[in-house]
Amino acid sequence: MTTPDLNKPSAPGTLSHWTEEQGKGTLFSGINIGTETVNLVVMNEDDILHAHTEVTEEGGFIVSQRLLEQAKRKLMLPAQSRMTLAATGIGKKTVTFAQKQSSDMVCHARGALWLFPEARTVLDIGASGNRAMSVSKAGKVEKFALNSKCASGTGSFLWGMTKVIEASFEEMTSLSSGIEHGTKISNYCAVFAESEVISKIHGGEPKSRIVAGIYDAVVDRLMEQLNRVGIREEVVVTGGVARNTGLIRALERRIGRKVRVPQDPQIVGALGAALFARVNVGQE
Amino acid sequence: MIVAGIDVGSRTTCALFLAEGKILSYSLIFTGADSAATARRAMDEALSKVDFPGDAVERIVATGYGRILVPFAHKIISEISCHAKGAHFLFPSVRTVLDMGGQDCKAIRVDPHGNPSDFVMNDKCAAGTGRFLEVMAEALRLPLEEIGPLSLHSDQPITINSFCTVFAKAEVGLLMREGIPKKDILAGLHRALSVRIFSLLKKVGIEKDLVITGGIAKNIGVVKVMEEKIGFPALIPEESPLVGALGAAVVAGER
Amino acid sequence: MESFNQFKSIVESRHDVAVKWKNSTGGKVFGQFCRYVPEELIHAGGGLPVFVLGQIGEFGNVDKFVQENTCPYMRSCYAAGLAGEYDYLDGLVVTHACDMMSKMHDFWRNRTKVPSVFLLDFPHKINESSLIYFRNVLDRFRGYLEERFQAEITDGALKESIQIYNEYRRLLRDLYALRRRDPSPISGLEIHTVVLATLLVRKEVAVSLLKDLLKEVEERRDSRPGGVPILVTGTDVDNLVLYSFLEDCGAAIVADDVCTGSRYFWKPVDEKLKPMDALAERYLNNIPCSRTSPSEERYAHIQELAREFKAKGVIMPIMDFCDAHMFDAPYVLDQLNKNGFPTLKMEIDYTEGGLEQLRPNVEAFLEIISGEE
Amino acid sequence: MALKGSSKNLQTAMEAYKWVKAGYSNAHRAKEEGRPVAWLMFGVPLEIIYTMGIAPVFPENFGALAAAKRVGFQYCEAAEQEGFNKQICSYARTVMGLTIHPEAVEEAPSGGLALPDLLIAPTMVCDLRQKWFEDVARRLNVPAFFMSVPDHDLTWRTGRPEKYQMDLFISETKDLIRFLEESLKKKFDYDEFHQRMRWSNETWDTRLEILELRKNRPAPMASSDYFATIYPGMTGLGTKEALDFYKRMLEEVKDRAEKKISVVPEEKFRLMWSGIPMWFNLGLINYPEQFGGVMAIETNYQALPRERSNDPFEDLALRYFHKNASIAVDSQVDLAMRFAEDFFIDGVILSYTQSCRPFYIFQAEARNNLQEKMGIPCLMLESDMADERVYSEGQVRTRMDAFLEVVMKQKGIKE
Repeated sequence: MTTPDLNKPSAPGTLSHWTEEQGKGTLFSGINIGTETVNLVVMNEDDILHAHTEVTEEGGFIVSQRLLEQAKRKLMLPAQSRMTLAATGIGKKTVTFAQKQSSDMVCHARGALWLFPEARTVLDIGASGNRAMSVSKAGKVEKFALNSKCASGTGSFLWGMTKVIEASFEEMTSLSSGIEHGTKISNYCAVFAESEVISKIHGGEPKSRIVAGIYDAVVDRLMEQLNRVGIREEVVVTGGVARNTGLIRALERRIGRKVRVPQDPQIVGALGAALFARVNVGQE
Repeated sequence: MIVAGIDVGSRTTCALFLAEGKILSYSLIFTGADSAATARRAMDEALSKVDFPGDAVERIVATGYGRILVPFAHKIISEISCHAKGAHFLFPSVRTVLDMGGQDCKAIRVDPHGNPSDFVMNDKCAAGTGRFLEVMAEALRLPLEEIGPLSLHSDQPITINSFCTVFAKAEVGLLMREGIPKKDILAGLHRALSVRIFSLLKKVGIEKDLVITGGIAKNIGVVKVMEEKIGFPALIPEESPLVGALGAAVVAGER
Repeated sequence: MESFNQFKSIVESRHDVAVKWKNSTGGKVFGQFCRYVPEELIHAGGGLPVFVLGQIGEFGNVDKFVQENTCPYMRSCYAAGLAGEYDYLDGLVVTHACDMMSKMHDFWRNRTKVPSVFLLDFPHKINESSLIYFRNVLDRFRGYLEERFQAEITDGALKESIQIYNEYRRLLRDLYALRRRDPSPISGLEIHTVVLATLLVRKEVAVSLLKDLLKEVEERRDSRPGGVPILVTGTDVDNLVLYSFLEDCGAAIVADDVCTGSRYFWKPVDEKLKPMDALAERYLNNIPCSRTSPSEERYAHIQELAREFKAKGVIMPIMDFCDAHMFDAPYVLDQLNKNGFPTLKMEIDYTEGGLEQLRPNVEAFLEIISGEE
Repeated sequence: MALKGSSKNLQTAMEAYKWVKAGYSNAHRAKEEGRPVAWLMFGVPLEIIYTMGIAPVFPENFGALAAAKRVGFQYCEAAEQEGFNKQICSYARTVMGLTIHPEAVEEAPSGGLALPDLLIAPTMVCDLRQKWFEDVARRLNVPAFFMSVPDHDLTWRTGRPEKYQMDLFISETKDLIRFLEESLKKKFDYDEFHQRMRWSNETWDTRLEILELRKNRPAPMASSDYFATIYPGMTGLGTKEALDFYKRMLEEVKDRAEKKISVVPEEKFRLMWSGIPMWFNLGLINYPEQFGGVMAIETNYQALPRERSNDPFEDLALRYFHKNASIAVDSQVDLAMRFAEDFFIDGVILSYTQSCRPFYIFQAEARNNLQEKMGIPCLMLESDMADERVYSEGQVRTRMDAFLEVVMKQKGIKE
């Protein structure tokens, strides 16, 4: 799958080309204030120039200012250069100086569609909520489904498990590969599921089967949302949890088709916000 | 007569020797994958601190979630009976025991002989367990032992109504983004938790004296809120993590 | 907004209002949970029917008496009853509107100081024999009230009460009509404050207050804050927290189909029929709630409302453990979607924290249906 | 105590499963032969159904069956993915899951539910049953008949129901007959109906005799036998076969009572089970036996003494209104206390299903009353009747052990 690699600093060509004409161009930035991580994306009319992810407990106002300064330095911009900003995520309201605000669900759809124009089903696995969306060619969210108020099967469910299993996403993936039938995790409660897994480990259950079981449990919950919007090609999964390839494979097995995952699934929300900033400036 | 109690919990295992109403020695270790081996290890460690051989121990009673897996136990007893017995051994005046463990929370009514006459436990959801606070401490990036004292400095506690641990965590995250002081968030969390625990207590009826055991008993913040709610001071044993094993030993000593 | 504030203060000090009325008139106050109580009978006997309301997030020590896997709204009401907040009631009329509610009969009877509790059965099916049966139930209810009042309830008095109630219903529908205007001179939250207040006072009082309000609203210069027009349908909402939350998220509640909203007053009582027959007919055939069969009329009514009030979407609050509505939800939502109304189901647990958890969902929903893309 | 079936003491209890098999295969055969099949909620007068030659199917029972076969939760999952809330009755979720995925019928226990030509439910017990059949009627496009019946919470206190209450039940029953005659183009045979009423009343009396014998100490049978043998009584009322079954069961129980054949070698204490059992783990009912405890009685599905009438319609009404039909809080608490006394009970397990409310809401008060007024220890056991995903072995075991310790301490039993 080909998506812009956002870890590499954007190609000097693009950048210099842009700085030459900096008088004309306006930059668009989107910031996603999550509960644990903050993501920033800066772009011009047609390129992502800068993307940054940071785990921090800083206040939304301060962190977004700091990250914007940092971005400007990195992009060698004059401090006063114009840059429209849209905020999203649970803490979007704390970014009081943002011109625009947008709900993170819509932002994920927008971002996913920009990365994969063929995307028709977008699945965002958030920290405390999963959302499935079916999007039109025009990028309009037509249908969507959200998880119920129980947090089972959400991002934090899986993060919690990495601690219990004492394995990174990569290790979990390799552990579970080739396992047909995982151990049934019966507890809904994300927290009790952790203790259930602990006691299963104590009971001598092989970690490989447990991990597979955890994936099944998460996929079960994800299917509740996916079925409600109906799965259409192609399927894009966003949110940091999407980096867990093992989970993605398990999902693909269940729905019987391939799914697309961006290089940096965690920044898709911020990307969508940046695009939102662009759209609205365009309208003004 | 020397007797032993062993409490194989989901996280820690404790072995304890008792003779003529005196605790001779005890050990406290993490529960490993093999409960039987862990139990054996705990016994050996406790033995290493005393000068009598293992076969001097006349009766051994096991409790805790791994109790069925202790091969050398003469008898196995549930945690509830053991916590009642243990609390009664330390505080003969006890009538209500509140055990706030990491995975579950029990309220036990105790008769004058230290036998449980009624009990309730929380179900299905981790709200109201020690785990709740552990997760919140993580979210606040504070060591668990600090959150209790810190919360006492709050003069304007935040209301936190999400019971679900995961959502409460999200709520905490947002509050921090909004720059709310951690002490106020913590005070709010402790209130939210004590609401759950209090309704559990009321089911068995709160009778003086109340003994609080388990991990959360160490959290002065929660204890203070609980005492406010029940209207009298609670008794908290130094040996909080030993109470289960102690109770088992007491049972072993009976008859 | 002079008279609006009166409604507001009634809601805020509802217990005092009832007690003051009781002390000044020496009349009797009857509590009820649900709109299936033919209040005209209480009113005709000179009594004050008031809705028993819960308190969001307040459950007192109800857990000892009722398991946690039951309707949080009923549990909260019962908690208030146990705490003695409703000791001023002279009677409580419990309808068999849903399983939980009918069970409240024994609970309140056994553990609260309310001197009498009447269980008013309400048929689950609308047909001829149900009507005959319900007509008999009403006779028993009338008998119960006359015993409590120590006085006969005359048909004359009943006719008058019916007229007052019908006028009240008319006025509320006039008020609702204002929500069709764009911009609307009154917000959804305001409207529901008004409706809730009128559930707590004698209806002649409600009528005069409503008349003033309508005048004032007509003259309003400042148009209420706009928002994404939505219809609310679902479980009983006995408080303003949900409405203020929704409008805070950017919704404009243009209409509703809930028991403490439009369902309560939508249809008038036929003044041409004999009063008791008219009551039986009206209450059985008024907009049903989801536990009643057949349901087709209700489904149609919801879409009618959405169309009539130009809602862009429908939000469905489902109270935890509300069996009938939970089971209804998939079909109702599906039908609405098919007919071009995007929907959002909200699982509400009767706590503010529970609502806050849903804020991202609600905001996303409103953003999407607002078509701001 | 991993999930497992129960061990039974009665021969009839061990044979009872044949009844279940026969019930389902009979419905499937009827479907093939073009005879009418109806889905029924419990409470429909079966004498009428059998008189009309209808093959009955009981979705509620399928919920229990699927759970016992350890597949129920899969159907529940399927229903949840259609948007049905986890809090909804697990019987309903099980059947909706199967209704939504007819292809799953192949692996379904006993071939699943034969598709209905009619749906019939009385508006009693819970609101949900009505919504449930409304939904099935829409999905399968078959007519549903709802019997509008009075709230029996009202009548149990006064004993005999008032005329207007009887009238509603009777007129609705006659409506049902009319509805069946029209949809099946078949006359209702009143002679056969009367015969079936006689059988069902005899069956009722036989079950009463069995209940009486269970007061014996030691207990001649346990709840595991009872739950295994309710099927014929609930689904075969008004058939000769059901009557004969309970006559045989009566003989067996009588014989054991006379010979003092007990469930455990030495009966040390007696327990009462309140609530629908966890069908996926009936073995739990035997758990106390290793300590010398017997689950001696249970409060669900009991047929109790009631007034009779020679007019069959009035008789049906009286059966509907009889005391134990009421699920009012007070009547349920009252029954629990009466049984605890009559059957010499030392402890009560109040097993409640998180996905059901009307049937269980009395249990907290039952617990308060049994403990405070009678000093009988009680255990609230939260799980589910059919959704085994809600069952947590560790939690249940800890509670059971602690509870049994409390009971034995109170009885002064030394092990």
